[in-house]
Amino acid sequence: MNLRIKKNANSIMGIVLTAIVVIPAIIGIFWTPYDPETINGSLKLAGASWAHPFGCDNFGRDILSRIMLGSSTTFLIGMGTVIGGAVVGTLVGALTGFYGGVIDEVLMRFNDVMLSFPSLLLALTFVAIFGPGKYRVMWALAIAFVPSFARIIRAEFKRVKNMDYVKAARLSGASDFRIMYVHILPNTVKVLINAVLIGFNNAVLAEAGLSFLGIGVQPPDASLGRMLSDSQTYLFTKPSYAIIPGMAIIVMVLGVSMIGKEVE
Amino acid sequence: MSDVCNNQTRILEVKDLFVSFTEEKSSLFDKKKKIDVLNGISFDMYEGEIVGLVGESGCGKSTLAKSILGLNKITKGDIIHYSQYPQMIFQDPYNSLNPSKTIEFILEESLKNLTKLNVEERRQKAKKRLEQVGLDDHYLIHKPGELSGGQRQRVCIANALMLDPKLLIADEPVSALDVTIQAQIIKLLAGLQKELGLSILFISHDLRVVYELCDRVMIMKDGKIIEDGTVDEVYRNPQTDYTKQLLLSAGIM
Amino acid sequence: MKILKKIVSSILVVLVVSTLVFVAFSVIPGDPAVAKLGTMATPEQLENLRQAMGLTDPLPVRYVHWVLGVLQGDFGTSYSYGIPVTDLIADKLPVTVTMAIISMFIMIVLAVVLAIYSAYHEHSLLGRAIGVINQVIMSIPPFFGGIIITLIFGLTFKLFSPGGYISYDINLGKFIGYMIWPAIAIALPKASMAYSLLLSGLIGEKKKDYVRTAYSRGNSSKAVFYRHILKNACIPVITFLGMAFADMIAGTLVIEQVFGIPGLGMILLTSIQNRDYPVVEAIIVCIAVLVIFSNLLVDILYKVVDPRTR
Amino acid sequence: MLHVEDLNIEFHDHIIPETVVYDFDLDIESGEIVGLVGESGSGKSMSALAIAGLLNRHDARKKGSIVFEGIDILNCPREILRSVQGDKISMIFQEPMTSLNPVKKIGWQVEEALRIHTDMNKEERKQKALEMLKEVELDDPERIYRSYPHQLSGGMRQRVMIAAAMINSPKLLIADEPTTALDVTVQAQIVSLLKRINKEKGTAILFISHDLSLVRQLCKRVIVMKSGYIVDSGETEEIFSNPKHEYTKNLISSIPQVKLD
Repeated sequence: MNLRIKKNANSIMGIVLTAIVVIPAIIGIFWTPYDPETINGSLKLAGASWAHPFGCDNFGRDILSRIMLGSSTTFLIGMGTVIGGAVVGTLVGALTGFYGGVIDEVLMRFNDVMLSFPSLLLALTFVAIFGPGKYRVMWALAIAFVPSFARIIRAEFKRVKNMDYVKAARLSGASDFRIMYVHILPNTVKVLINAVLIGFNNAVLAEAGLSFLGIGVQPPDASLGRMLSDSQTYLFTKPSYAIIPGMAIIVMVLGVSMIGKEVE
Repeated sequence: MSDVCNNQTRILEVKDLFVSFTEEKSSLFDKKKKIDVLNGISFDMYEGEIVGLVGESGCGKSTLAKSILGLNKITKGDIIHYSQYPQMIFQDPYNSLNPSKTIEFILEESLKNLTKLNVEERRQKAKKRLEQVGLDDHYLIHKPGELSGGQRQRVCIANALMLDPKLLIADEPVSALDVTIQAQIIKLLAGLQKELGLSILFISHDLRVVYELCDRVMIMKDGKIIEDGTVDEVYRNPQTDYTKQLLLSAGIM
Repeated sequence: MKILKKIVSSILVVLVVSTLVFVAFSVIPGDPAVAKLGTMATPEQLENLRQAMGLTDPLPVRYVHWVLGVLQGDFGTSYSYGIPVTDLIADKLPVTVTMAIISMFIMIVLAVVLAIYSAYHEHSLLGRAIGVINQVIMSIPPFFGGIIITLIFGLTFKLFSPGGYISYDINLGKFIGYMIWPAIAIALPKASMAYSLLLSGLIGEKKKDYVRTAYSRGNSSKAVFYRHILKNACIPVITFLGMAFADMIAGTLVIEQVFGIPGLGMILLTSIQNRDYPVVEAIIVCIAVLVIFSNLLVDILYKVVDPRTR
Repeated sequence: MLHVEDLNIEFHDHIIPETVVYDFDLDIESGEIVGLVGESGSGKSMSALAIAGLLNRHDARKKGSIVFEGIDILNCPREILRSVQGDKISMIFQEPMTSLNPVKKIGWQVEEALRIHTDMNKEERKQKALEMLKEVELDDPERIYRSYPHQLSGGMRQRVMIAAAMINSPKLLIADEPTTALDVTVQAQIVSLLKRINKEKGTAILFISHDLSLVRQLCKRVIVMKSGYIVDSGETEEIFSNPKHEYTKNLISSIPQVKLD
């Protein structure tokens, strides 16, 4: 009876959770309460206070400011990766799904190989090739994500292509481009949005993983994964140093996946 | 072959048509399997006639329909159209209308692509066609999801008529519908055929419906036409065992 | 017959992967000789080293050498460690595989038990609670899960001592006892995915026509569940198992850092940072083989469970 | 044998409760074939499922009574209901493609009702199943016994469904559009098979269909449903020659007539 209300509650919850991390992240691009780089020996591992609500790290830097900056790096890399991967993947998937043929077959075999590989390892390999750094990680992840987008969109195009309404459109004299763009693409939007949301989450987790390993985002850029790896040494003395960036990742990913469930 | 229509104008000629599909490979090493669907189909259609095409599932009747309209590749043979823009009505009204577009967009699509009519002229024509299939023009703003099966099939018929075709291919247009709706759609098709002088290739598995609507009937089995004649001729005096069996099963003989 | 084909195509895939990896690492900028000797080395020293490392040969020749070597189990010599790559990774591989297998086991047990419970008690409070908790767990990155496990079970409850890794050739029991913790960290998010997949399979199958048929014959709901639904609901999960295993192998590389386990991940990291490509190539090829082998197993399992694919 | 009175079925899974069957009455004597006709959404399948005791969705409310040989199908404990299902009442369905479990062998599925309701041993069950497969005119029962559903055609699967349903010689067979998904020639074969089973075993059949002409071939008595209500019922020929309700008339006139003189 209150199925609809419950469903809405789920998506509102998702939006709220996402906003908790994303809004500070977006603010963090332009402004942070303190300079996230300023080292202050007297505040080393300081506890929470009014001035520093999350305390300070091992160099005495304000954790809140670093979380804001780190979230914004993670968020931007996630967005960049997903946009790059989705645009190229949709293009490849649409063309191969629509036209089929030899190119489709070869590309999809290649795709299968890429996909049978764990995405984190793929990203690691690309980072090994490109080298670390904010933008290189984004590139590496975007390339690593193209195959999964291509596969999803290809399957959708293949499915919709065989619908009778597409045949009817063909009989109405629509060109290939018009069929793809006007008749097929709008009917794949739901799947595409879902793939983008899942892709965003995977990108966030992959970036955090790479930075945690020290081969992702490099200092002076802050990143949630990097903070986690720095915090490990002080796990016993200052567990909140590890928990806060970890929670930021979880809340962001959880929020987006709740929104994604709604789209489904 | 029947010669009842020889004094009329031909609208479609199908000559020795072969179609085979290759099964999609499941792995890189599978050999492509070839499946013959149509094995040498030849027939003519003339202006103003309704031809029934009867056969059981898998006999290739849908493939024949699509091949005639160039919707799949043919292996061998000729298909000659003597009219412009032949159209098709599909079996499942639930997947023959684009769910993300309004009825108006769907109806005007062909006019946008193939004519120079302006916005107002297009809308007028869409309204007129809708009216002809028994729907009033407030349906223009609806999306297919808001319509019933019978209403959708009416929209499909209107859509098929937008370019003023002379030849219509109807692939089991009523088998997904309830009996009473079926009767309405059949009546509608018969009326439109008279009004617009259409030729209709009516594909069906239901010999009774074919009897009611069609002048001529072709019986199809395993990708071949095994019988072709006027409905009365064929029903009264079937030449093949298969046709007899079909008539018996339908409780006609 | 089909299995044989699958094996052949798996071998081809390994070949393609290794070629791509080799070519990629050969064409990227950066000179291993410089990396090894440092920027202070004289041109002659560098030239001699390049010759000694076989870097002056054309790419196809180097590739053929490399493949022939790999086929004999020789991945070349590490630039930075100066010892054969095979020796370097041989005793680390069991660590990775053990961890992945343990976490696979944990994942399957957790997912199956909880999904069956939830499917049975779809509308109960606990069933719903599991659903909510599940969504949260799915969002935990394994390395953070590892940190939390270290904090709670290692530092607070002292169920294990963080960093106290014991190699399998010293004490197998203690080795496995230690490995369970990182395995849990890897298994948790995957288990929650497997759980949702299995649960939606179970709930979806409940509505199928054959279930109605089964009831019409007088089956109890328990019999319908275990004799009819369960096997059908497992089919989509089997595909997931292959992917999950691959991800878990990758997950071990990261989680090693959290638990201080000297495995493949540590070597891979230092090699990436040192541009020690023979080692990176070898590890990637090894993991590719593992992944492809596990996919092959999944395919066989699939054929056993689903007669339609035979 | 079967007495249904005042059956009302409501669903509560939407905000507004939705009634799908109103005041449904039906009597079936043993050995009789009764047709239940209506279009999609008329409530005919819901009524049939209720009679078979298969309407157990927890948001369906049922009122009235369904009494089969003294057993109150609507209100009896589940154990008693189960002892009737597959033994005295059996059911076959519209989609033979999906009504069989795809991962179990045909033999296992045909024998299922024996396993549940009798204490036959493995060998006896197999013999009985093979006998039934032969009975429904399937060639090479041994091979079919070992097959999986996807290896059979639609007509064969429906025969398998009939074999499984008839294995305990039930008193009542409920057939929910059993021929709709099949080709015309196969349809006729299944109808004549049902006729033969009815004659030889004396099994009463409740035949649900949207096809009046098919019902005319098979059933002595027919009930016509529309939007949840029974609008007409009586002897089939009587209904055809003298339909009382407007809807029945409409339905009959919708059947294309073939008049070959």
